[in-house]
Amino acid sequence: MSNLEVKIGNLELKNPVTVASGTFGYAEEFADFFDLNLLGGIITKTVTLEPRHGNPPPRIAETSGGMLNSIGLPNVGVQGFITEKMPFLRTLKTKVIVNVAGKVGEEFPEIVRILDDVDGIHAYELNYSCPNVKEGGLSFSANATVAEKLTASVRKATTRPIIAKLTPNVTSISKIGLAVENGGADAVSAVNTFVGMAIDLETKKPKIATITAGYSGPPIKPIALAKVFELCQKISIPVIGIGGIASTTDALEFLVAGATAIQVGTANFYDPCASVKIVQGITGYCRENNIEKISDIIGSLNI
Amino acid sequence: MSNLEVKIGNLELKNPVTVASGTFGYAEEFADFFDLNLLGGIITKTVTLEPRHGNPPPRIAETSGGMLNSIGLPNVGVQGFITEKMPFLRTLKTKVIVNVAGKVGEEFPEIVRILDDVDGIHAYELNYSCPNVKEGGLSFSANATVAEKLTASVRKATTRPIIAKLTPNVTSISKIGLAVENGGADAVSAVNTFVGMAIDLETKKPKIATITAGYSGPPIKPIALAKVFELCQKISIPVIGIGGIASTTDALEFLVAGATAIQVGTANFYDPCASVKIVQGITGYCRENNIEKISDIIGSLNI
Amino acid sequence: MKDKKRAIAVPIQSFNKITDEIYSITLYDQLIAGHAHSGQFINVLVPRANDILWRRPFGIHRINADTGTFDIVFKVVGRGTKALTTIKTGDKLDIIGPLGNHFTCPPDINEAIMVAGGLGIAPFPLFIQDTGNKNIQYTLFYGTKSKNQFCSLDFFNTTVDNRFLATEDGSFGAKGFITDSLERYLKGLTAKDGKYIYVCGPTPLLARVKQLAHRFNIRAQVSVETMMACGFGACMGCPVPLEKPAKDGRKYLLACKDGPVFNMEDIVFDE
Amino acid sequence: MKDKKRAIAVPIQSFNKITDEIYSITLYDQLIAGHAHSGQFINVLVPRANDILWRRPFGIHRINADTGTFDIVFKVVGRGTKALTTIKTGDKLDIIGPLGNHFTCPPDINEAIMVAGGLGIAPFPLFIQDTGNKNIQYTLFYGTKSKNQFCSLDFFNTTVDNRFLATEDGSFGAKGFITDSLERYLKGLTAKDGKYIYVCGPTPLLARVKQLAHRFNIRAQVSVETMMACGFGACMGCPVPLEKPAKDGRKYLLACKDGPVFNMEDIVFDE
Ligand SMILES: Cc1cc2nc3c(=O)[nH]c(=O)nc-3n(C[C@H](O)[C@H](O)[C@H](O)COP(=O)(O)OP(=O)(O)OC[C@H]3O[C@@H](n4cnc5c(N)ncnc54)[C@H](O)[C@@H]3O)c2cc1C
Ligand SMILES: Cc1cc2nc3c(=O)[nH]c(=O)nc-3n(C[C@H](O)[C@H](O)[C@H](O)COP(=O)(O)OP(=O)(O)OC[C@H]3O[C@@H](n4cnc5c(N)ncnc54)[C@H](O)[C@@H]3O)c2cc1C
Ligand SMILES: Cc1cc2nc3c(=O)[nH]c(=O)nc-3n(C[C@H](O)[C@H](O)[C@H](O)COP(=O)(O)O)c2cc1C
Ligand SMILES: Cc1cc2nc3c(=O)[nH]c(=O)nc-3n(C[C@H](O)[C@H](O)[C@H](O)COP(=O)(O)O)c2cc1C
Ligand code: FES
Ligand code: FES
Repeated sequence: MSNLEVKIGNLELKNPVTVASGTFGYAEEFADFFDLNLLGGIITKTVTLEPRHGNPPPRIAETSGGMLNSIGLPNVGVQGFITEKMPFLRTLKTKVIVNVAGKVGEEFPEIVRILDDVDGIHAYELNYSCPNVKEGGLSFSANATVAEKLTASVRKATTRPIIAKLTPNVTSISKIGLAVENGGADAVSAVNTFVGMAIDLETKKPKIATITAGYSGPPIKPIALAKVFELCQKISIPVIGIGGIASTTDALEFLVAGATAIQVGTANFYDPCASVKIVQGITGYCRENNIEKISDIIGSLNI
Repeated sequence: MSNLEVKIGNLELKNPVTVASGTFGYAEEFADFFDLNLLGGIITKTVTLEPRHGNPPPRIAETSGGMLNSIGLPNVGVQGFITEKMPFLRTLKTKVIVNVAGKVGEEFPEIVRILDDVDGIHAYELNYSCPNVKEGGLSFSANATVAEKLTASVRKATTRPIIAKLTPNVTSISKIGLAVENGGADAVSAVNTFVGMAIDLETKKPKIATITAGYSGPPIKPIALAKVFELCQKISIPVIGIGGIASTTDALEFLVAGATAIQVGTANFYDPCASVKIVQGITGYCRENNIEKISDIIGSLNI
Repeated sequence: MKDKKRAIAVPIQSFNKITDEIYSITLYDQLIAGHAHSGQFINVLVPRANDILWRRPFGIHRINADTGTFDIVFKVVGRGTKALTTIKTGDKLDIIGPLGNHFTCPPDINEAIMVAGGLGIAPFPLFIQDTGNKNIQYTLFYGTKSKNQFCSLDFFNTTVDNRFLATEDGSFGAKGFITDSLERYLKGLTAKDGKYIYVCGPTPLLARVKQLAHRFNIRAQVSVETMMACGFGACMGCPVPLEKPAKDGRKYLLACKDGPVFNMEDIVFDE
Repeated sequence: MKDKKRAIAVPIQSFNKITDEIYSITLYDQLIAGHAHSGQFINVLVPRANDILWRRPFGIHRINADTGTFDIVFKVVGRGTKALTTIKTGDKLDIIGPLGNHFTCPPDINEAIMVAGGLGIAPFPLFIQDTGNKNIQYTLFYGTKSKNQFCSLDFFNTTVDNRFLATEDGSFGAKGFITDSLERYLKGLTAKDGKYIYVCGPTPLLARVKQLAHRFNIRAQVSVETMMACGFGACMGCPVPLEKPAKDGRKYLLACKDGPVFNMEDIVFDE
């Protein structure tokens, strides 16, 4: 058996396959489908300080091969999360990464401080980049100074690893990556969704209530891969690749480009076993190609 | 018959359907397939001051529903263009828009000055945004100040309409749009290709020789539409919509979002008649919906 | 029933065009055939043509516990349902299910007034199968656009007590909306105790039935349709707005998880 | 021949699996059947499954001028060719063609040495049909991975004078690369005047044949394969690097427009 372990800062994952925030609920939604402990890690739906209802419908639309969403981060709030969601998450034998977002910058360290007293959480992913909330959202990771300060403030709030999740909707993602690295992030994850839009010709209305929305799925893969590659070339902390990953080949492409781990997102919706199939696929690939350890693949791009 | 005429500055197009630079050659390549005069306008492959060979192979790769290209602007140079390509273009009874690019900023007005003496050219599209050339390329439209100055310099070189073609690979496309508006552009066209990448797992090599490349086709449509919508909301000059347009519905979505005209790109490759089918489709749509003039559709988004 | 969720490839026992643009599929799955209830649905991975991303949800139409099979019926409305017509008997279909909650009968019910618009007919045969052992009078209101859009009429011939059919173009049954027939019927009702409306169909029909149920003060359950990216509570893409916040404070419930069946009075139709 | 380009839906006269993963399609099109030459190709819009964007190019294999039909042969190698196996006799296939240039015979030719690797066999039946009226001796070198990968052997049985077959696994013909057989043959040749090599196949084979042609000083024409987004000169995505700049200064020619047939000595293989 090849060694599939990877390290994100001092967070050890048994394999590089994790699942993207907002596409895997709080893991319990997938527990019936497969043994969750086979995954490298689980990233929760975004948790905010106060409970949120989310956006009005329609929240989702299917496009050619991909989808738009503007869910608006509905969640039970950090206290509800601790009492309602953590008990199940704590039973898992895989790494639990809690994705958090603040309406304003100060809420990020505040939520992290509250969660820091809770057992069974292995790291935080900071959602700097949701395009679907009026407050803050995108702006946290579209500006390097803001992103750096925010990261530094969270860094002070916890010793657990922090992963800054970056938006792709910027001129230079590596500038933001460098900023959060300077701010003390242990890793970055990239990318969140792209700002996209679709129109229903019959009604002349946008297909999503908030007009623009987040675009995800296989169609974003080539752009996401280029962003991840750019980050891997320019920053020193690990990069977790996200964006349209639906197959073992997709996942391996991100690893070859330099990503230390990956997240499966939209694919979970139509194939709830997509993530575990990729774990199996990577295992098989390593066996067939006599790859002793997955780190031999990471960044092995032949250029 | 509905009136399909649209105006781009003082350039009148008989209908809003044109074809995107680099996807339609110099029109002659498509002359056998249909009557080119049915189109609203034709935009040529980019012309540069000196002839260019273009990039080494592989230059193209197919992705899930889309494609990557790094052609590298091969062309015969502006003098070659005038002698070899213009004679045919001049025979057309549709608007001929010549797409130009400079290696350095000063070349833009220089090429335009040379072309300004040539008959049969109705407007210029300034390719500020090719991601596939080492020199300049992207940088011309990733920075508002540069884009404004460049546009102003071309403005001084010609009285013909100038259309600035913008890259989508920026944090705020409308900032660049405003800049070129201030610089004197008559219109903007958006978007050029997205920076993307694909890897051949067997060889671990990038599928395109230049590593990253330009991503186009149906998968980019939702992002392109959001960018075009953003531009239409923020700038006063007309916007020509580009990105993944392959059907009448696609084209109408861009018009509803506020685009004054559209360009059909990648779709020309697999369906050389895609553009003329869209002209027919829009004609039919207007007839069936009793739309007297196409301007009633433009910007009719119901929000 | 709290089902364990499963993604499973089930054999296609038969696949038939039953009427204009409407098809039925018989699938072999003992669990669903043995346990599913009316209103529950399956989420189908359609053949990966036409750049389709999501599964497509279809209600469980009818079950045959003896053969371990169940039926779905669907209408071709877009690229997913079009792709679904390329399946073949003998192939397997990748489904997730049974999903969602189901219609329920209160103990005091004496008449079930079923209202179906178009493919909204889907849950009602199973509804009758589910509840047929009770002493209930079944009244069916079933409207479609045109004559050749009805399905499972045979089934209802032998199982319902009263049947009202309507077509928008008047080619069969009453001409007009089925809710007009319903309104006349409700007007004529003398006693309302024990009457219960069950409805499934396009949103305008649901909104109209909601008004009628309110006006005539008859309780109603509704099976709603929304876009669904997952069907099992993971994407939160299928919110159904509530008239007033739920006990836990929620302004929206999820169609796939908390529904698709809701008490009519609880939810808002956006029309 | 300078053809007018056309995108046209042509009837599928027959569609057959001819051997392991290899299929042939007979298409009805009088223009191509009447005028096409060996090396020319058609660009096929495959059924729009599996998120395919581009057409797929296939060489014209054989024509039947009497029936107005022509054949292509293809091997399933990826998603496009896989989707192509779902076509049915009687359907129409949307093609662009004939495209590209073709093999040519110099007046002094007395022996055509055809070298094919795998599906590189595609142009050679038509090559013989094209040139059969001349006084040429035909020698065929044809290699594949394995026994069940040959096609059109019947045709060659009656049309070529000399035939050398090889398989990489040795299951049929000589074991090894067909270029080894070619090398032995070229070594044995006494006179080289009037001999001409025509080659089509995977790039490593082409590169090897280029070396041999050079070493034995025999002229060669090659039909190349590149990725093609359009097939008719619009995308500039199919450059073929030249050994030295063309007369007009170009460093690259286009496979679809200037090719797919080139003089072997003019072009560079990147291996
Ligand atoms: C719980 C549930 C049960 C259903 N049961 C049945 C059934 O038994 N029989 C049946 O024929 N249909 C049923 N539907 C509707 C069916 O899912 C849609 O008709 C189908 O998904 C359309 O797919 P498409 O790709 O052909 O359409 P698309 O091309 O995706 O869209 C065509 C039209 O259908 C609408 N649509 C697409 N997806 C959905 C969806 N998930 N829900 C509602 N509308 C949608 C779109 O808004 C659009 O107007 C059900 C829907 C739900 C949510
Ligand atoms: C002028 C020309 C004539 C051809 N004639 C024939 C023929 O007669 N019979 C036949 O079986 N094949 C022929 N080919 C090759 C054929 O076009 C490819 O096998 C086919 O396009 C692969 O499509 P796919 O979607 O199945 O493969 P993909 O899934 O797209 O790719 C699978 C593999 O095929 C390679 N490939 C894909 N497209 C091409 C292409 N356009 N050219 C070369 N390699 C490609 C890819 O690099 C990859 O390794 C020809 C190619 C050209 C350029
Ligand atoms: C329906 C949906 C909900 C999402 N919710 C969140 C979220 O709550 N927090 C977050 O950080 N990202 C969220 N995302 C973004 C994903 O985590 C991921 O970054 C993005 O979808 C790109 O990956 P993919 O193409 O594999 O889906 C959401 C995405 C989707 C499609
Ligand atoms: C093969 C190819 C070549 C292109 N060449 C040029 C070019 O020379 N100049 C230019 O301004 N844009 C060029 N483009 C960009 C297109 O004009 C267009 O902006 C882009 O492809 C997005 O539209 P689409 O999705 O409809 O193709 C090229 C695109 C492709 C696919
Ligand atoms: S469809 Fe995904 S949560 Fe309901
Ligand atoms: S394939 Fe497009 S130019 Fe050759």
